[in-house]
Amino acid sequence: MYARTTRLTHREQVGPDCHLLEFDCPEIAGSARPGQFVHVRLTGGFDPLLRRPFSVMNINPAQGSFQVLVRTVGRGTMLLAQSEPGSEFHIIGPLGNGFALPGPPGEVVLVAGGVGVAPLIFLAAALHQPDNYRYVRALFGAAIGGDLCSWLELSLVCDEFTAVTEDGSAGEQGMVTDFLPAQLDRGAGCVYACGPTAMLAEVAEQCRRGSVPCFVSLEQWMGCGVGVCLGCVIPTRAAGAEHYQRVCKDGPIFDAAVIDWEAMRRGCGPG
Amino acid sequence: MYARTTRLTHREQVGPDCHLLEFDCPEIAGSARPGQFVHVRLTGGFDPLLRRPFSVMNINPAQGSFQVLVRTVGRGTMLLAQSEPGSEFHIIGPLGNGFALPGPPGEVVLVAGGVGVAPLIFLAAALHQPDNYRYVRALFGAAIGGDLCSWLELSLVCDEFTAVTEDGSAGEQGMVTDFLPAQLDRGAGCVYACGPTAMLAEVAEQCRRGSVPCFVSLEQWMGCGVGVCLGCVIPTRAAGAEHYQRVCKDGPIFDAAVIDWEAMRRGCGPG
Amino acid sequence: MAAGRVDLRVDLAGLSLANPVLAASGTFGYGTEYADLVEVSKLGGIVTKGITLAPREGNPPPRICETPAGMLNAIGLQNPGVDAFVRDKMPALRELGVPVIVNIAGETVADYVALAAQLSECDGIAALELNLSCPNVKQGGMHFGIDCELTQTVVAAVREVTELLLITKLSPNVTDIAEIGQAAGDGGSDILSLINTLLGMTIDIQQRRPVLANVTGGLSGPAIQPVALRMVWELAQAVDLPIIGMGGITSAVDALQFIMAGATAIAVGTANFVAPGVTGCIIKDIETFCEEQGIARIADLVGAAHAEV
Amino acid sequence: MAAGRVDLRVDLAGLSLANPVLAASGTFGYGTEYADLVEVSKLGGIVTKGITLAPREGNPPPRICETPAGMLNAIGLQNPGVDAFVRDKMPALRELGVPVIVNIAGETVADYVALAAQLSECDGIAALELNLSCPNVKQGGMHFGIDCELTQTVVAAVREVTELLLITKLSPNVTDIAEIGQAAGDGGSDILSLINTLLGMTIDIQQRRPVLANVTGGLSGPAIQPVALRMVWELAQAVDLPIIGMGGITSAVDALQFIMAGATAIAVGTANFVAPGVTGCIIKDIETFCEEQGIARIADLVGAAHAEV
Ligand SMILES: Cc1cc2nc3c(=O)[nH]c(=O)nc-3n(C[C@H](O)[C@H](O)[C@H](O)COP(=O)(O)OP(=O)(O)OC[C@H]3O[C@@H](n4cnc5c(N)ncnc54)[C@H](O)[C@@H]3O)c2cc1C
Ligand SMILES: Cc1cc2nc3c(=O)[nH]c(=O)nc-3n(C[C@H](O)[C@H](O)[C@H](O)COP(=O)(O)OP(=O)(O)OC[C@H]3O[C@@H](n4cnc5c(N)ncnc54)[C@H](O)[C@@H]3O)c2cc1C
Ligand SMILES: Cc1cc2nc3c(=O)[nH]c(=O)nc-3n(C[C@H](O)[C@H](O)[C@H](O)COP(=O)(O)O)c2cc1C
Ligand SMILES: Cc1cc2nc3c(=O)[nH]c(=O)nc-3n(C[C@H](O)[C@H](O)[C@H](O)COP(=O)(O)O)c2cc1C
Ligand code: FES
Ligand code: FES
Repeated sequence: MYARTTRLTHREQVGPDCHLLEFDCPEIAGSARPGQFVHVRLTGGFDPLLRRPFSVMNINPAQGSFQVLVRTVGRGTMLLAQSEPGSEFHIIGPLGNGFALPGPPGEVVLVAGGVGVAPLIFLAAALHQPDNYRYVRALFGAAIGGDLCSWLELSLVCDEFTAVTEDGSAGEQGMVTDFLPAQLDRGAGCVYACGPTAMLAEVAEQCRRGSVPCFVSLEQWMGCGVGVCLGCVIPTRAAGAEHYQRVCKDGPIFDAAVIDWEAMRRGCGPG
Repeated sequence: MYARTTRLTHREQVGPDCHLLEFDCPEIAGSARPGQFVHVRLTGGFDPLLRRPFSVMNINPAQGSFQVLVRTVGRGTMLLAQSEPGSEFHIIGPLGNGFALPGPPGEVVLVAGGVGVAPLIFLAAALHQPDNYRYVRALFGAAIGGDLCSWLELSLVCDEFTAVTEDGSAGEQGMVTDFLPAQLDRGAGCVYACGPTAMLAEVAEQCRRGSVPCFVSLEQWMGCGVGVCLGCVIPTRAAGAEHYQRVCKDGPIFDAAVIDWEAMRRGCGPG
Repeated sequence: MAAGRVDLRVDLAGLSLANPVLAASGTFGYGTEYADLVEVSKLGGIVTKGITLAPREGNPPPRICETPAGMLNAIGLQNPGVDAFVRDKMPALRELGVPVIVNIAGETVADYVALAAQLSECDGIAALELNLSCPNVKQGGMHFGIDCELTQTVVAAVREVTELLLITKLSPNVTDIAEIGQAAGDGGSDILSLINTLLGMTIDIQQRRPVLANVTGGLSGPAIQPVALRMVWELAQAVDLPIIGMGGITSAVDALQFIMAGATAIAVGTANFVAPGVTGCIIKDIETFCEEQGIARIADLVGAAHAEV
Repeated sequence: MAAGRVDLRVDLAGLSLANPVLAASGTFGYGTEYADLVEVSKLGGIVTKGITLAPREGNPPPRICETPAGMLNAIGLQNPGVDAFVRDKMPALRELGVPVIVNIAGETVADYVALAAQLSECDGIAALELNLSCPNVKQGGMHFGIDCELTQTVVAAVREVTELLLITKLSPNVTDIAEIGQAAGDGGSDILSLINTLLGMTIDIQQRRPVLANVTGGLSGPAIQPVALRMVWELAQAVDLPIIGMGGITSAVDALQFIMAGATAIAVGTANFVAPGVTGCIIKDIETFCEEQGIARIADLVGAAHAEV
């Protein structure tokens, strides 16, 4: 875990409300693993006060830089989207557990919704490294084609790639989860998913029925990002004092089987 | 009084911690009088929350623009100093009473301290218009030569100009008020002053002794800027309910004779 | 739903407002000062700066300072006194075309009674707001507003002498806002308004003394929004009277939170200083929200968030 | 004055701190979590997350949300219970090399007594902080902290069973902080700390329900600084006990304000989340301020702003 003042080196709009941002930080670029995130302070002042978490989308250790994919949803992300290259941001990272690598044997299925694609791009890239090699099939869904940000990056590190849009403006028409049964039928060693809670709940349910191990990247509002405030918990099914687990420290990657999806669906956080 | 979203069209560093800023706003440029100020919102957010007041330094009605001279002293002025031309700011103005024009007959003496020069530049320019013409002698003081921001602008609209610095690095050495007695001895119809409170108190005292009318531009923390919050008062000597007067509405220009300088010196506002 | 089809009217114990957005006492002067910048006639109503029997000069300066997302003020109820108010301010207030609520403050029960009696004779006043909560002067009523018995006593005494609608403005500087609100209701208050400012202070570390000449001041602005909202929520659970909610409101999102917490109307204070046109934006954005959500009457949203808990 | 020549030590009823800057309960875990980012050994001391007799899972999520210049939390005292705390957390805490203050909370007087008795047997604890002010659980002690008699009763009961220094942590959600502080003193508290969080809430207008699952939460961060400072100021005028001031401190300017208002030490809470290194900056900047102002001992500044009023 490092805390560094970093420089924004590159900013690129990659969707109607989506930007790809690159930061200089050799320490984070040299140590981040897929599924981990960074915690970014957006101003030197108090508006907004708290840091914001973003998944690492990829690293370039040689160049000492890493990238995040940011969807503009409020004041903090707007400040990021409007920042000029050269601006400085104080960033803490890498944080969180990251995906367990290598996953269980067998082909891997990725299910991405919207900017949830970011950690899966990093994961897919890792799964195409010689040491961890897995055959990777990816499903990537969004409302409209324009929201399939960075689909090219994802498709380049996967063996099979299916885009799905609700309006059919790109790829298949429907919900991304409509296309998961076929993937599971073909056999899958493991499913990794990141996206809106409703999507994750459906992915988890299909995997449970199909007895396929499933790992999801979850979101929750964060105070500290490092495990001390106990603010970012999500409900799990484990008994006793472990009932609530911290997204920032125990996650953000969780075995879908331990999550209390009933409670998640009732709405206990952002997504 | 107008409330407008204006564009910063020009920014120039004119001293170690001083910037000249030009805004596009035909309505303010077309109506501001010397001694009036504008009230600037510095961010769309809450940090800082309140607007900041700045005296109009000059107007260009033909071009629809006006200028202010800003000294960086805290978060708000720093945000201004760092803003790129093209940025937008919501501005209310012109506000306040402004200098009474034409002043009493006779030659006019201006006493400026630091960025207090701004409204006096606007005043001197007005006093060199054919209708209001007065012979103008200006004293301009600062700690060091570099702090005599916009001295050229002032000297161009005065008939006589004396610079004074505490360290003697430019012009005469001493306090600006050391050079006022000689000016008063030469005869003066009226003195106008803007600068730190201690300077103004001394100017007022010398004018009182010399029985020369004196008008000062005062500062106070402001809430509304338009007279409703009653937050920006300063102590005056008038009796009854008028004891406290509002800098934003009854001022910022006051007859020095009505100010309670004893209370001002004890420190009842910004500097 | 077609634009303009939302019914924004609300009813405060019989006082009908065209929309739920008021300008809060002390932040909108006597209704005319903002005329250049605000379409005053579009407001739900305005509450005037606190009036006392005798004219008051207010506290010595400095009277305000800024804090994170807020401001402190210790104006000290500077006002021209009730005679001058009726003579000089009411004529213009009557012309505004919106309900005028007159905020009054006193040191004793007799002060409030005398003010209420005198103002009852004055045309064009929609309601009186009893300020039992000004933290900045001994005479500002806060010693009433932090005590149940005194609250009930002063409200009951005023109730005796006036037919005007009575609003009691509550102080947040209390352990239990609900019991004070109940006491005001027991005294005969028709409506409750809250919150007035939270007591706060700032110190100038160079001078080693408080920034405000009055030492302490009242904290207002966005910083206090969560505290104000919680108090409206608690009060709405405890009383049946209509509530005017305020404290840190800067947007329709804030305003709707107060309405859903149980406020029938809301008032905007400090935000007027930051963005004079903000009340108009709030009204427009509330309407848009209702259209988008298919809500025909804003009144249907009052207290809506209690249903879910 | 030469650098490093400022004496930053302060004395809290016999507990000597190397400097006046503590990490506040609930915002610094059990001392080790920030080890990568903070030089913990340079702190004046740390206060651990509130401990209860039995383990607690805490409240359901969402537990936090952001507000203007502040945040709401309703953690609900999630903690492993005192046995696990002593077994799993104390060993590492003892190694930190700074005074460790253990924050305890309970539902009954007996809970506090049992916690104090058990922790008195444990090595390496510099003081106990009685949390009489957690707003987020019925069992959090706030029903004690808003009542003078209950405050005195619980403090006195704990006093009976322990020789450890006792700090009583006060709730700001009261009408009169001074009388609660006095009651704690009368009960035998050695030190007072304040403020805990202000009760607040936020509503999600889309869902029409409170954002926090617990409905209300505690407001912390810069937004509350002026309120906290005022309470420390009032308390310092009313009691002779040393005070630990906190609430919205993010800089040495804030910290010095609390010290000048009468706090012997200060604690930093929410600011740790925003800038983990902030405590170190505050210590350094306090030292620089003292050097510039020719102040030999920080202790000389305690309460300095009262002299001028
Ligand atoms: C571990 C983790 C990884 C994330 N990775 C990414 C990423 O790679 N790219 C990306 O665009 N976003 C990511 N997010 C979500 C991102 O953190 C939020 O969108 C962001 O914090 C919103 O800040 P804001 O100030 O713009 O919005 P706010 O004004 O704070 O809120 C606007 C909306 O965003 C939602 N929101 C606020 N805080 C969070 C939060 N902490 N998490 C999720 N939603 C929130 C709210 O529900 C609200 O509707 C991640 C979140 C987590 C917890
Ligand atoms: C009528 C009027 C005209 C002014 N004209 C000019 C001008 O032409 N050029 C210029 O540079 N400044 C001018 N000022 C002062 C300017 O408004 C302040 O310097 C500015 O508001 C400070 O904001 P900040 O956020 O940078 O500082 P803050 O962080 O708010 O404060 C930093 C310092 O500035 C002082 N300060 C804060 N608010 C005010 C205030 N309202 N007035 C004066 N001092 C304040 C404080 O004492 C503090 O020491 C004028 C003030 C008034 C009242
Ligand atoms: C400068 C100022 C003056 C005020 N004067 C009064 C007053 O005279 N009477 C009163 O009842 N409230 C007064 N208030 C309190 C406001 O009406 C309101 O209750 C409070 O500011 C909280 O709302 P806000 O956060 O929107 O400002 C004043 C507030 C401010 C900021
Ligand atoms: C997430 C969080 C958890 C907290 N937990 C505790 C606690 O367990 N016990 C306690 O006495 N105070 C607790 N507090 C209160 C802080 O110790 C402190 O009193 C308060 O946050 C005000 O300080 P701040 O504004 O610097 O955060 C907690 C605060 C926060 C933000
Ligand atoms: S954000 Fe603080 S524990 Fe996770
Ligand atoms: S700033 Fe509000 S009256 Fe002058």
